Amino acid sequence: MRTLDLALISVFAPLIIAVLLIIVAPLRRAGRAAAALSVGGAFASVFASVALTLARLADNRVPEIFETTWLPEAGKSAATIGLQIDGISAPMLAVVSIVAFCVQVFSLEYMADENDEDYGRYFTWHSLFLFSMQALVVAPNILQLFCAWELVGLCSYLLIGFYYKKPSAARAALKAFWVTKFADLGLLIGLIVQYAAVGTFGWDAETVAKLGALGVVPVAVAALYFLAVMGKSAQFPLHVWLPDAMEGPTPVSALLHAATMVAAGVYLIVRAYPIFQAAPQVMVAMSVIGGVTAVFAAIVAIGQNDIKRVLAYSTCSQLGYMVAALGAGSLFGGYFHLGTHAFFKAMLFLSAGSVIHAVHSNDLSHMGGLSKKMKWTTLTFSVGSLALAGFPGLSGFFSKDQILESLWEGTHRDPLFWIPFLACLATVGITAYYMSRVVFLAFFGKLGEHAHHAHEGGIAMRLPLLILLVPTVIGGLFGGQFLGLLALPEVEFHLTHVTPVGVVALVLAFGGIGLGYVLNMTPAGAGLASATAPVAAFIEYGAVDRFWLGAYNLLMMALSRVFAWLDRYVVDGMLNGIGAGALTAGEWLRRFQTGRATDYVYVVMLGVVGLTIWSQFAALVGGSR
Amino acid sequence: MAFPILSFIIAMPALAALIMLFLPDEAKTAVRTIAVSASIASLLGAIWVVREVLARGPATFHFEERYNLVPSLGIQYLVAVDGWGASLLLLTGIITFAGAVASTTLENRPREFYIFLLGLVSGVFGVFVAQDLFVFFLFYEIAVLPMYLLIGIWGSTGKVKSEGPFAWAMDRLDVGGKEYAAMKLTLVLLGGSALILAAMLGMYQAGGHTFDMGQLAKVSFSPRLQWWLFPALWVGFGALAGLFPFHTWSPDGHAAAPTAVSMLHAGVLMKLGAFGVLRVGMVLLPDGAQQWAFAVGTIAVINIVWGAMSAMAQKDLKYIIAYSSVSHMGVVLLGAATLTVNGWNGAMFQMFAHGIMTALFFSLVGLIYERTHDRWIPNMGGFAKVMPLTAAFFTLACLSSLGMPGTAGFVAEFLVFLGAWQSANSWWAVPGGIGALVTAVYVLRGTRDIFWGEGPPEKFAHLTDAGFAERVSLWTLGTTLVVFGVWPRLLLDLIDTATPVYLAALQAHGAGVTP
Amino acid sequence: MDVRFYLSLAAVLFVTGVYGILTRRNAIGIMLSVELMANALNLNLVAFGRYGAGALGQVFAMFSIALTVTEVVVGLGIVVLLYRSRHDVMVNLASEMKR
Amino acid sequence: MNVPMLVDFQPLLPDLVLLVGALWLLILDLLMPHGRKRLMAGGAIVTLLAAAAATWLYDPIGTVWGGAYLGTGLAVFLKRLFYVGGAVAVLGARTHVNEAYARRQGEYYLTMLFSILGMSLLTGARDLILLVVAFELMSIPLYVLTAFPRDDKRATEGAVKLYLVGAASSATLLFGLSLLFGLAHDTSILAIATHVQAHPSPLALVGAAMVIGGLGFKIGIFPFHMWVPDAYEGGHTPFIVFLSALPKIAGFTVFIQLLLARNGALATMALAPLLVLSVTTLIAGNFLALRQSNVKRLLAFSGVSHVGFLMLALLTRSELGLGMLLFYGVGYVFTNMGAFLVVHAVKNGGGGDDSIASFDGLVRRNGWLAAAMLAFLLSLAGIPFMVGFWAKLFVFLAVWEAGFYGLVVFGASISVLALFYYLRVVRAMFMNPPANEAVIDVDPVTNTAIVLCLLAVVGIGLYPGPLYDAARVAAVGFIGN
Repeated sequence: MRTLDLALISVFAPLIIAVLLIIVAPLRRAGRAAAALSVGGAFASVFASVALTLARLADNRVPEIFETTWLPEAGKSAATIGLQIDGISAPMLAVVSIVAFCVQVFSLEYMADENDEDYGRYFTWHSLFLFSMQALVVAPNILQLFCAWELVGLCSYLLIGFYYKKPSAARAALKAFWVTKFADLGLLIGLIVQYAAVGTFGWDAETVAKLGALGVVPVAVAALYFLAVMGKSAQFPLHVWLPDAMEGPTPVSALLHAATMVAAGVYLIVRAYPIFQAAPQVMVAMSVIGGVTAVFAAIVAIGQNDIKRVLAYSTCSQLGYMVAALGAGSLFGGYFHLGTHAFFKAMLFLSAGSVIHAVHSNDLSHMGGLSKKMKWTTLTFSVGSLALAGFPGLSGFFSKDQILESLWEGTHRDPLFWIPFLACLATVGITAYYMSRVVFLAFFGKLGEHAHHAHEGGIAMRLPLLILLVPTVIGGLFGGQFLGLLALPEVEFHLTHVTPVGVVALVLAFGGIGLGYVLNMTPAGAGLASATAPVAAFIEYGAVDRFWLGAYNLLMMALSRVFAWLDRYVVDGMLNGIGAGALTAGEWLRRFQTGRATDYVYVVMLGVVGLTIWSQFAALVGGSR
Repeated sequence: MAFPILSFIIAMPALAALIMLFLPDEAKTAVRTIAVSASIASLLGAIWVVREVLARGPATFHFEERYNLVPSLGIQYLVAVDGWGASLLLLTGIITFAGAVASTTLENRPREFYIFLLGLVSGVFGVFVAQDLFVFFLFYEIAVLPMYLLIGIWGSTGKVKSEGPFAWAMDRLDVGGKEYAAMKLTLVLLGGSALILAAMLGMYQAGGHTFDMGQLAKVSFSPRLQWWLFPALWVGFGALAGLFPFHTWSPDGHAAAPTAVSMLHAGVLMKLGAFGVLRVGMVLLPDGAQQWAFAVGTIAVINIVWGAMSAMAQKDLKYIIAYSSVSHMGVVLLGAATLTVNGWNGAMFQMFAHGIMTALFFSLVGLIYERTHDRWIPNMGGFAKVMPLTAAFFTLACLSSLGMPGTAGFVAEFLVFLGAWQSANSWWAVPGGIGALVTAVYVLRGTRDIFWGEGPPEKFAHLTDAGFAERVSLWTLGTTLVVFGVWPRLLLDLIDTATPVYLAALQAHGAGVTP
Repeated sequence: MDVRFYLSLAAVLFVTGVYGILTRRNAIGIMLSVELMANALNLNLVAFGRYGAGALGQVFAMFSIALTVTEVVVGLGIVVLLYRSRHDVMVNLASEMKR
Repeated sequence: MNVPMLVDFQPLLPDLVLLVGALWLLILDLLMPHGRKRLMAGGAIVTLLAAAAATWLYDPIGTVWGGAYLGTGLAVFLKRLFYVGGAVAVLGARTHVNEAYARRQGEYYLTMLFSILGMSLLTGARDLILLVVAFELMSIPLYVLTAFPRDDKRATEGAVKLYLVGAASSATLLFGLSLLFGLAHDTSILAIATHVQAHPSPLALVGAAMVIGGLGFKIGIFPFHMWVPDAYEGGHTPFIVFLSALPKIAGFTVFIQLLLARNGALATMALAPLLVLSVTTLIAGNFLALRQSNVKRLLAFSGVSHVGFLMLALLTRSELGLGMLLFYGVGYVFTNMGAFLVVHAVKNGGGGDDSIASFDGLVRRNGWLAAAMLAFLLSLAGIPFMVGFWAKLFVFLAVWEAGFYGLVVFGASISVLALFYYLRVVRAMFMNPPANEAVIDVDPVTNTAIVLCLLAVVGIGLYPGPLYDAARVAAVGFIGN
């Protein structure tokens, strides 16, 4: 099959399903049938995108771009839409579709309790999301990427708000939408600035060369783009929406808020990397913000008792890694971590979903000792945690190593890179700690109160976990091939390459795991752990969240009331004043219509006298002229 | 002679109204059938025109019809259509159809309602194809006036608290009542037309005693004259487009108006104003447009932010939508002020997009109001459970409103902001974008408050979802919104045939425009 | 004698007539005042005829007198009606319609 | 000495037809039994139409009486307007007159015919004496007609006010004219204008001021308008149909003759006060109308404001302006007559007291009347496809061309204010619930008159070209002479 056909299938198969389900209401309401269609669409997408990736692996010389005019400008083309298949988009297509497929299959059982209508709706949005994400990945220019970017945001809104009857879910959906929408303004204005400066929305060498020659413009553009990245990829201080987004169904969290959608920000950086490279100042800032996010989110994750929120903060933290790496100039490190993280974090979330499905609670304190009841899940969650912590041999180990290495190299160029470097290094230990905490609290120790009736899910829930387990374990081994796709000749990747930084990280990781055991599985440590909880809680719902809430209340709510009051009582008031004034004047004038004939004659005579006097006066003035 | 398709489109609604004039009051079914048929006929005509204009290619006017009305004054009935006009014909056709269908549920004096409504529609069609300033003005007035009766008779009354420095005036005028709203709307809009008239006469006199817009476009009016005439047209037409600070008729008027009237008024009539600013003001007075561009754009930006912020504080459903119209019409005016191809394309596209979107909004609001007899959002909640289709379309309208890609609203706003940045005053794009953000906040909050949450309150538990006629209307508008958002070239190719021509003329006349 | 003398007299007469209209409440009195005004202008006409305009002034005056008479006749008729409806000829009593 | 032949009177042929017809009717009225007097209306209409026909049969152009009467295109145009308008007024009044004054109805039409004869003579009066005589010939019957309902207190009150103000005003007018005459030593208007132009003097200004004041009464400009609402409210509506329309135009005819002669010499002299008067008239008329609750008073004040527009057209002192004044006059006459006829029909058929409230729910009591009234009100307001729209537009056009840009903006804005009170009536008719559901019947004759007015209003509104051209042609060459 030709590349175009495959790309079309990979992007449009989910769309066709989504449109079908949206328009044909009975089909959607049938529930099971809708789900089957959706999973089928996802599978088609998996098939096509894997085929594309394999084709790329075989031959990665020229990017293939198919595009057509979308917006005309004076007869010419101002913007195109299309498909760009190259070494960057193809593997991402595969990652997205595989994770999405797994999540959808998992959902078949996880969401089975919903009524048919909601079930159908759920899968409709999933199909729409998959399309949007694929369209984002294959975007040949930043405008299409932006469109798809907004669409995935929309799907996120719809899926977080899936339980729309729950006020907290409704609030979370809005918060997620608003925060990301705010950040997206950066992307929107950035791409407008770019277009106004160079006349295209592309990221090709020619465009970047033109842009680079414009002094401060590339810095502005890159900074604006990065603002959007901060929103979408939940970078500090715009991360506030991500933990709340856990109000959505757990598979949604796995797909959107862990593996794919939040990674779109990172993908944007990867995609538009030449533009960022033209703005070195932004790169440094990016790295610093990424590092700060990584360590901040990790610290907050320590104190969480909701298993999903731990994972959410962990996602935040890991995205910080990626951003920090990209800022340090390591395209490979950041992007590679995106891929590995997508698999193991999706697996972690689905495992968590499996646990939640079993114990009907998110709270870690309700769990405990689940390893006795749920062996498969224990395995996948533990392996995922180890991968996250950077256990040697697992996928996370390799990608994280790349990141730390690149940051270390960064410190040689610019001392500012010490901040992300040290932050990320510390995060390795903290990550190992909080993940081991979760594993110990949930799966080991004594049986939790809700855990007695827990049991493993059916095949639909287990199969996706197992599928995802494979890349989690062996994904790192394919770093070389991945590097080949990116066509970065100057970067090297070795499976057995020991560096001082790597050793330090390894020590920290093991230290973290050990600490996790001591603090959570021994009585002595428990007290210490609970002492840190308030600190973490303070940081979580502390200054940052209050800042945004305050901004919302003050800038939006309070100010809007001022505007509305002014509009009603001053702007409109003046109009009313004129109207009522005219009426009053009319009323007042009427008093002179006394109804007495002699008064009328009086006025007539006054008029004549007035006229006479005026005409004499006018003649006088006119005569003297 | 070719078939006078434009006159056909204009005449169909008027003809239907004329027929209804002679029907008895009781013939409700016949009245509805005639009204919907006429709207379909006009819509089909409009679609055919759009197709033909696309096929016949750019630059010139098509389907010209010319008859003398007052030959010695050079007043003639002259209609013709270009890309701009055709796109707005299509808009009017769609909304008229949707409005006529949605109004079939009206039980109170439907015959008179349709007579006024269709009379108004004829006027609107006329404005969009008029190539003679005079005919333009004529149709413009016709389109404005029936609104008074439509709102006054079939409207709904709200209550507004009197306070602030003008409380005395508000008490006096019964602010919030439907008669008040109808009167304010009529007076402000016709007040605007007084200015238009003056400017028109100025052009007539200085332009060699002709009202022919094609002729006037060739005339080089002195910059000083243009400096005077342009603001008259801008404010005059702008009043109808919701130009700040003359926009306050819009929230009250739209809140008071019945469903189909709000649909048509916010959907089409406000575009008449913006179209006037663009087609008459800017195209015929290029110097004036350039001299005043800064003011036009800056006020438009104020419009965007002011409208959005005011909408945010509203608790009355109709007021939210009405203020959002004020905000979105600011986008149109901003696009016009940019004097760039993208800006003008965007302005025209926004007219279409906002027209469809706001018509959808108002049909939904009307649908809700018809069932609840309540517009107060805090009384609502959880409606999605009982009226899922309504909820879905409401969300769709919200998305277009906040500029979600994939809906027509995005394309329009994007082009306008792009044009704004390319214009001499790049900063316009920033408050424009902020307006879009604020829109996202208030529309989605509204959606949540109305549709989300645990089930509807007790008294609204019996609500039913959209009926057949309403569904036809919703699907028509909703589909249009998405189709044109996904593939904007359906319309943009059309608009883009006219824009560069006008803009080139403007720049040829003008002194210093941004390249 | 100068024409200005006649003109001044006419002006005085005219103003007297106006004053009469404004101060009289009785319809007959008002009619008399109107007559005074009419005579003032007739005086004007005749004076102008004498000083320059010739016979034309007299002719004009004749017409004017005739017209005034007709007017007064009609006016008296109206006064009669007023009396019939209100049993009085005080004009300002008839001020039912106003504002 | 030449013996005047009939052919010398050719420009006055229509007037002669009218005079002969009126005299013939006078005799007929004496002979006719009471039971058949309703035929008098037909006779009056035939007379008027015959006179109108005469304007078409012969070209009544030329001078009579040594230049005292000058038949011009303008005169012909106005004559036709007066005759046709008069015929419609007679038609509209017929039923009512037949019912209310069965025995005296002959007098009614006769008086009206003589008043029209006065107007008709005014159209060509170029000599002060003829002007004055014609003016009084028009005015005096109006006093009579106002007081025609003998037993109606309000009508009498209206007549008293009209008469008193009228008598004082005509004395003022004559006084002013006498001064002008004395200055020019000539009764020829042309001579006076020429003289005043050549030798401006304070006395001439006094004379002009008094003339304007005296005539201002007739056309009802501010502040000489105060009798207007009372007379309208008191008088019987079928007569107000006539009074509100034709005499005003006739008053303007005098204005035109006096002020526009010799390129508007007198008007130019007093331009500033006149402009101020027009503007204040527009303001006062509109503002006073805002809060009226009686439709007739409302229409009276609206009429005052329309006079303001006519004044603006006059003050352009251009041929275009004069032509547009004529067009406006035609529109005003038929619109106003139509509106008052509807008011009459509503009161007659539905009881009520002419208040706006008596129009409540008219659309459900008689849809046709409501629709007609809507058309008339919209025409008064100047809304397209009604004659009033073109009238306003053309006047604005002329005013703009004359360079009074600010006045155009002002006039257009104030006409928006006018919409407020017109819409109050519309609101009552269409939005308010009716006081009772009884259908309002209109007799066919009155209905015919309404239809005729409506045809004029809508017909000219749809196709104004011919009337515009006629008005332009009529105005050609007038100003310079």
